[in-house]
Amino acid sequence: MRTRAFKGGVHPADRKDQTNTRAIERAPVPQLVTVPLSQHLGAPCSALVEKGDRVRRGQLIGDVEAMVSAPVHSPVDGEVTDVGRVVLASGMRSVAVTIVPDEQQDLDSFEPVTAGNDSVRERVRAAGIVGLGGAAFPTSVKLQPPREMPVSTLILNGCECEPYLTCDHRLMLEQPDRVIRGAQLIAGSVGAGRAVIALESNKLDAAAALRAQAPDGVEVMVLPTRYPQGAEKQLIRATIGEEVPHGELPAATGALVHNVSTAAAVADAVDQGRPLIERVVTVTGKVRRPGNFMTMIGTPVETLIEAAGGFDGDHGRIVAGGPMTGMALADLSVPVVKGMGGIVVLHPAESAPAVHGDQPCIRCARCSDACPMMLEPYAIGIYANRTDWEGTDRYHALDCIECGCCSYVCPTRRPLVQLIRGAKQALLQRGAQL
Amino acid sequence: MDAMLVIKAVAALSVIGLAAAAMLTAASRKFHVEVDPRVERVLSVLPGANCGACGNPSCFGAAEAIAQGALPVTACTAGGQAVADAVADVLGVEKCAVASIVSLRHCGGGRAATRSFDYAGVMTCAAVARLAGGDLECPAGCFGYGDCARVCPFDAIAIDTRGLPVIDLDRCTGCEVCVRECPRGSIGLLVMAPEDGAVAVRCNSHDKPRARRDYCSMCCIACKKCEKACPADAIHIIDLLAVVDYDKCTACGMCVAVCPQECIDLTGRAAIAPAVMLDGRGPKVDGFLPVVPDARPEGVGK
Amino acid sequence: MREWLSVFRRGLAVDNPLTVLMIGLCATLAVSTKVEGAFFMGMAVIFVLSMSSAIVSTLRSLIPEQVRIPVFIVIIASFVTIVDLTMKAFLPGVYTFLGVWIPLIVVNCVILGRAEAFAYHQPVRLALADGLGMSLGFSLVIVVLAAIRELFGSGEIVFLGIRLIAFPEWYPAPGILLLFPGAFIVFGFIIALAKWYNGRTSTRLVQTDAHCTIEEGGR
Amino acid sequence: METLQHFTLLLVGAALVNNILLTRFIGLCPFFGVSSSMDTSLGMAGAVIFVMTLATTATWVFWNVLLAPLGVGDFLYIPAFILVIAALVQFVEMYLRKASPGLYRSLGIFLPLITTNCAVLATATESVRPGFFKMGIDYGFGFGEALVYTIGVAIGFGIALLTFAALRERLEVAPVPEVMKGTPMAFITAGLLSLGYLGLAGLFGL
Amino acid sequence: MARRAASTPLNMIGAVLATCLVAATALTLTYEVTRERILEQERAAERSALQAVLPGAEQFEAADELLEPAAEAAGQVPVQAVYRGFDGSGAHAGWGVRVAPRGYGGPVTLVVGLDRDGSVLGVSIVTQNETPGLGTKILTVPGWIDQFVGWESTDIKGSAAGFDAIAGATRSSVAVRNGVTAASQVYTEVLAAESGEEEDGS
Amino acid sequence: MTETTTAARMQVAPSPHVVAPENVTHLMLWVVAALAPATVWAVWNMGMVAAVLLVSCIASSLGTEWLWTRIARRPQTLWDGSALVTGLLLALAMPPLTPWWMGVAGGIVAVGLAKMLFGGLGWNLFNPALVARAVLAVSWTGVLAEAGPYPGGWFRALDIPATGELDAINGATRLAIAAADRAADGAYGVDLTAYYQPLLLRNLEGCLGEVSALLLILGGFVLIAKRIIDWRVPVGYIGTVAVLSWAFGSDPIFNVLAGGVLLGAFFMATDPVTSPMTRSGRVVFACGCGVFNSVVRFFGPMPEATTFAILFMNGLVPFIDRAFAPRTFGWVKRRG
Ligand SMILES: Cc1cc2nc3c(=O)[nH]c(=O)nc-3n(C[C@H](O)[C@H](O)[C@H](O)COP(=O)(O)O)c2cc1C
Ligand SMILES: Cc1cc2nc3c(=O)[nH]c(=O)nc-3n(C[C@H](O)[C@H](O)[C@H](O)COP(=O)(O)O)c2cc1C
Ligand SMILES: Cc1cc2nc3c(=O)[nH]c(=O)nc-3n(C[C@H](O)[C@H](O)[C@H](O)COP(=O)(O)O)c2cc1C
Ligand SMILES: Cc1cc2nc3c(=O)[nH]c(=O)nc-3n(C[C@H](O)[C@H](O)[C@H](O)CO)c2cc1C
Ligand code: SF4
Ligand code: SF4
Ligand code: SF4
Ligand code: SF4
Ligand code: FES
Repeated sequence: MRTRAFKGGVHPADRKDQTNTRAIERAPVPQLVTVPLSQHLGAPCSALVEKGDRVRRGQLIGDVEAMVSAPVHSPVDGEVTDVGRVVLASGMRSVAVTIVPDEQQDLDSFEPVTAGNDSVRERVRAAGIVGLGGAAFPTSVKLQPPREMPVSTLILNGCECEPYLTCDHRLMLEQPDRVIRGAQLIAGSVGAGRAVIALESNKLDAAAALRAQAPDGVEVMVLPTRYPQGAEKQLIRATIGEEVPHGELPAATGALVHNVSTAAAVADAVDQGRPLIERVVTVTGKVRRPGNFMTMIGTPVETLIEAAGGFDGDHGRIVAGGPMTGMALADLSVPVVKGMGGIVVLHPAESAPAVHGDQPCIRCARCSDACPMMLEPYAIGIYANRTDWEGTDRYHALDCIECGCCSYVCPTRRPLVQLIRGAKQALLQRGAQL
Repeated sequence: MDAMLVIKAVAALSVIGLAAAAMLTAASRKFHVEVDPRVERVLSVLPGANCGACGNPSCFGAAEAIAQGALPVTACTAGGQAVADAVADVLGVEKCAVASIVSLRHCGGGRAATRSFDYAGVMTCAAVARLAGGDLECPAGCFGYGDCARVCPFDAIAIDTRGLPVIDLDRCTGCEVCVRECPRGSIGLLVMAPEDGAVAVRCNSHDKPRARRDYCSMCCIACKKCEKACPADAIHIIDLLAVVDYDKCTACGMCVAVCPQECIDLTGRAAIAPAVMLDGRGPKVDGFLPVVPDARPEGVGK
Repeated sequence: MREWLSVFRRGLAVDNPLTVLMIGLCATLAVSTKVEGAFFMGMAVIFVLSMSSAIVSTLRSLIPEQVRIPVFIVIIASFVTIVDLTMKAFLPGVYTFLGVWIPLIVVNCVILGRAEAFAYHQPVRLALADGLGMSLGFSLVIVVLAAIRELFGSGEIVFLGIRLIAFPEWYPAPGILLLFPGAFIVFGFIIALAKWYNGRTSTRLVQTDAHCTIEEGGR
Repeated sequence: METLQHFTLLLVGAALVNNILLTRFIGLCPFFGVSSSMDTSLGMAGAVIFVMTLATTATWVFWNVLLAPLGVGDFLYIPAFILVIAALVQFVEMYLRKASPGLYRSLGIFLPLITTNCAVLATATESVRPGFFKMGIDYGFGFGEALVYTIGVAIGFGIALLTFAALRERLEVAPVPEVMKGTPMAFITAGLLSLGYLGLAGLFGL
Repeated sequence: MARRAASTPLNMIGAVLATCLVAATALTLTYEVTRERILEQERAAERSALQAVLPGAEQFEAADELLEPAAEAAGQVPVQAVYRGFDGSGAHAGWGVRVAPRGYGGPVTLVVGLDRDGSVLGVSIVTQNETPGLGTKILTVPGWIDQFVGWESTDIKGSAAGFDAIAGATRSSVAVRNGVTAASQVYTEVLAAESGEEEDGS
Repeated sequence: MTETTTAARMQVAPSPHVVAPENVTHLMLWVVAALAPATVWAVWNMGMVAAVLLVSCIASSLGTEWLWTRIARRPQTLWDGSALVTGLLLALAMPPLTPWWMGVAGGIVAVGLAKMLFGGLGWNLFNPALVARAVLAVSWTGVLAEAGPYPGGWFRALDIPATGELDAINGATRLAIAAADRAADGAYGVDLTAYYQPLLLRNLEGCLGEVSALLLILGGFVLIAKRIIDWRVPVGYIGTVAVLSWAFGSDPIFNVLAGGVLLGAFFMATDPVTSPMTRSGRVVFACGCGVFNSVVRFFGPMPEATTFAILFMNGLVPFIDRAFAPRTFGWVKRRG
């Protein structure tokens, strides 16, 4: 197994003990939910409701015809008070439907979704399921692999390699049946003969829980704890020993990767017709009562922090997602979206130091040693800094998965990921122009 | 003197000389390759900045296209009339006039605009624009991190002490490189007569005037005073924002005088304010613009 | 006269063969350990360049296009040989020092004479101005370089046996300046100086130029 | 074995110990002129190896057939050699341009530069006129030795040019002071590079 | 632009031939004129070097017949010439030996003057290619070269042991020392016998 | 949405939001710490002269860095500690009787010419301390030689040419003596194993940094254990020197212990800025240093070539980086 592991990676302090023993609890119903119409990669939805409309929990409120997209549903019974632009945690501007929830909410019921037919894929699409592992890519698209690349192995990604986050861990531990059911449904849908649930060695209890219920054909694989074990390409390398070729989809190796929470959501969508209106969010760090909260999509981050007891003294950056790849929030009123697995309130001393501008590279090679894509981040950074995009392309900037290992290890704190991201954007734009 | 030695020397040198001459002559006849000499000639009068404004990747590409007639002799935006004339000259065709365009900044906020968060990271406009939509409350304002200044192939832009790019119209050639680079569209490209100058509205926010006022003291408040003052009917409030019609504008400066927000400027050769440049060694300004010099390793993108 | 001067001056600064065109580096770096050697190297180049510019220009209408290169080369190389032999005969000490670098200047003189680019198309007067300007520009830089290297590298400047200037006895002359690395490094700083100087003057030129032409361009 | 050792030492001596660019100050114009990128310097290095070999052959023939027997070499060698080299290079350039445009694009464009380069003239002269340079050994060259020596020099030229180009590519992106950008820094780098070569001086008694 | 001669074959051959004619003639002339002087200069240089190392002598005569045995005697160090020196009265005043030991940057050519008993009268460096500033100190350090004066061929090992090298120019110093030692060697093995003969002969 | 309710603005920065604990200053201070025992031992044994040299080198390195950043109006980089390391290594590479003004000149050359001029920390192409040492060595060979033997030891420490005869020089390092002996009789006249112990523990005949090979090795091990340097470099360098010494018929252990090989291999060839980025590249680099060092030591005019070996290989680093670029994940072929 060891020989298959990916090269590079880092071992940040994982600090998962704050929340990995806290059972999932329900977050309070907020006073206002703001459901963005673009929570996924792909075409944004158009609003199907107007200001003043009444909506029911589970009701479809936004949809679009495009193939790469996912509809959105109302998480509450309530009244639409606005349909307008808001800023999301990612800094993107999106149209959002703002709903004031009714006093009385029946949280156990919802309007089941209606799908065009009974196929798993259609139901998943109708339920608005997107990848809950972070990228928020519409799951239904991934359930339709290109014909020339049949999927032979389904990998369920339970690595949760980011420090602090435990939402997937708790889900696997508390509801292994949902995860396994999802695995079976997805594997059946894409015709994969083998399903592997992969998790890191710091979640042995969850592995045991899964193993206890895993039927034949569903394998539980424990991988070494190393960031970014959960990144798709690295995970495929670690589980089936193959490298996704440059520029190809993972399906080229015969693998399909889904997050465990995604699988659980698929199980609910198929079995109960349940739309994706809630997800588990880990709220942790410098808060008084860290924990995992079943949270309605659209809940303001402030509400969640209050639910976790509020700030515990001074704090540093507040991050949506994990501290390695998540986004620092400028504003706590932004809503929770489908792809947001955690709110991490960092300790002031722990937040990366604020770097203004360029830092020198001392060529220590730590970044290239840590890069799981075997890139040379220092070089990409240097060329990106000069806006020499050809130079960044020579060093394969586009292969970067933005895992953050390079910035993490850099002793001079060069903002490598940001530089590389800029290069990627520029290269993609130029590619689009050509 | 040794006559024999002279003869020997003459003979030796002549043999070598004739051999060399013969070889070269033969070669130049036998291996003659036709290269379009016009391309070379056009290339020799182009500025050689390879700025790409003409839509060609390099001046050489432009020269080829011009020589082949695929592009007009005025194709080099950067070179202006002088180059156009020179190109016409070397090609032996009629000269034609080019319109002179320069770029103009559409934001006057700078330090007067509110920042929404403390930013740390790469000090470029493009980078900050990708993080939470940028550190300005104003959705359209200039960040002031100077991407435009970095890319201008003619070194026409510098960030001044207000944290705003100032465009040196003497140097700007209207190549549009900065316009393409700016993540905000804070710079607009327009046609103007440099001798006369022109007016520029320094606000680009499409928020409601009330919201604008909250985050910027220099914004256009859509009071319509300029519209009323303009004798040439060249400035109008459109979508709650003053917009100049440069075909009509005579650069009389009436609107500049009446604007209560000092949001309109007269620009042009005669009117460039002597701004204090921050090109790496000017005074350090507190607030949001601490590191532009550091963020810009010297000569980046030049 | 103004034209003559402007052609002449070009070689001194904006088109200086050493600091701008970067031609003739070998001899420059090699013989600049001594002002004496540098001086005579400069003289040699001045002689060869001005003589050949003048002659090539005089003969320009007699030389057919296709054989001009061999003809020019012979002319220039002959002058170099003359310098070579003469120096050997009359300045043996200097010759031993300059040694192989005299024959090698033929290469640079061929370029610098720029027989083709300049003398061939110009009247003798201007060709001479160009040749003189270029070679003086060359000599100026090489002598300055040699002065710095000799003075700081050995603590004194000795010219034809006469000690022109000397640092006090305790001055610890860094020998590195007389070696290859010293040559490169000092020359690097000289180029920077020249660049700075040219930059100062020529930016201004560019600016006014642009302004004028746009205005004269008549819109 | 003797000869092998002799030729090896000749090669190493010419290429590294007495590196033409960094320890002898010959051929510096192209060293600074075409070293701004690895790709161009690769082309230049190839062209130099090619031309130097050709030039040595040609001058060797002219010297031994014409100049030396007539006793006019001492004062005619400068015009004779530069003429031969210039004509040769020009000829090869034209030939390549016609016969092999691909090769012309990768090597040919550097050919005119080579004529204007001391290294070729110096090496060709040196190979036929032993003692032209006061180097460590008095090279009394036969044709084979002349060729090996020339190739050694050319290889040394290529090595120095390529390493220098790689250094300059890194230098290019460095935040050096504005006035020092470009050629001034190139010279300083060359100075420090030659500092390392200083350590080779006198190796094997070469 | 001036009118230019057309590129007809005749013109071209004519132009090349004419240039070559003029150039070759001019060069031959220069060569002829300078040759004498160059030879004279070389002779003068050699003479003054010899004179410097053999103060008593006025006339010098190359003893080419001794070159071969001398070279053998000197071992590693090449011997380039051996001279007999005669004083004003034509009497044999001593020997001059030109040797070329290897220094740092190549051979260092020096002339060593020996009296008839083989003790060193003077050493003069003719050509060298040592590193400027370092090796060239053998030329520039005042009085350094004089330490060799008085070395006796009979005790050359002893003298060599007490020799004082210039700091930083050790290899060049040693080269000079080796040259002097070689010259002494030549004296011991070849010239001593010759000196004796001459004495007998005179 | 754009209204900020919190009084203080929040900090927004790109991911990642946590970083590894070690920063540049830590790295540099670790190097200083690893060198500290050897330095203290040197001062203990050599006394005031060594202290004066240390102070002059370090003060002038730091001073040059400070002045440069002030004059060029760059951010102050004095506190990253790299100038301290440079000054310290420069001092350790010089003989103790080096006059103080040479230490000052060395610091200026190292930091001013070799580092700041190239753009400051991280941009220099050649090892600053070694550039300075080489410049001093060729500039003032005479001065260094005349500094004479250290009181109580008979030594001459710089790269003086071995001449074939012992008596030609005023004094010599053991290395020079050994080389001279070999040249003279074709074999060592002395038993080199007898030198092991003094070289390891207390040797006053070399540079400051050569007083105890043992302490240098210990320091090097600390850096390797802390993963501040890559073990491949010292192992490749020292291994090559040992193997080649053996192949050339000499004592490998003596050749490793004597002279600057250890200081160079552990602390100078490992300078991250001037060594290659990839592991395979570093192996090539280290072996190149070793080959150069040994070949020059045995066939060249100087007994000590560490400085020039590393400088020479520094020049090849960008080339090596190009040639040994890693294979990007998912790319089958090396990039062209
Ligand atoms: C433009 C685009 C198209 C994609 N098309 C497919 C697809 O056709 N089939 C599929 O299985 N996955 C597809 N993917 C999904 C990706 O391969 C990947 O699984 C997804 O982006 C999750 O990435 P993550 O590792 O960053 O979370 C696509 C992704 C993108 C960005
Ligand atoms: C650096 C990095 C780390 C990741 N870590 C995880 C992880 O720990 N768990 C996870 O489920 N997905 C992780 N992902 C996302 C996966 O690559 C992949 O997109 C996801 O597992 C696909 O499942 P989904 O489409 O159901 O989200 C990571 C992605 C990146 C780029
Ligand atoms: C010795 C020598 C020096 C040259 N110097 C120059 C020069 O200074 N500038 C230049 O543009 N070309 C120079 N060239 C290149 C030739 O002039 C050019 O390639 C050739 O004349 C082209 O022939 P054409 O007139 O038929 O186009 C030189 C060539 C030689 C042989
Ligand atoms: C392991 C290590 C070794 C170093 N070695 C040197 C050295 O040999 N010489 C030097 O000047 N600086 C050295 N430094 C300091 C620093 O990297 C050096 O000053 C940079 O070259 C300056 O850009 C070293 C630093 C580290 C971390
Ligand atoms: S962010 Fe990109 S470059 Fe950096 S370590 Fe991750 S994959 Fe490599
Ligand atoms: S980790 Fe940082 S300092 Fe080290 S090589 Fe990478 S960018 Fe440079
Ligand atoms: S200011 Fe803008 S339009 Fe004007 S020259 Fe510069 S980049 Fe081009
Ligand atoms: S105009 Fe645009 S590019 Fe220029 S500083 Fe402002 S935001 Fe940046
Ligand atoms: S190559 Fe230009 S002078 Fe030698």
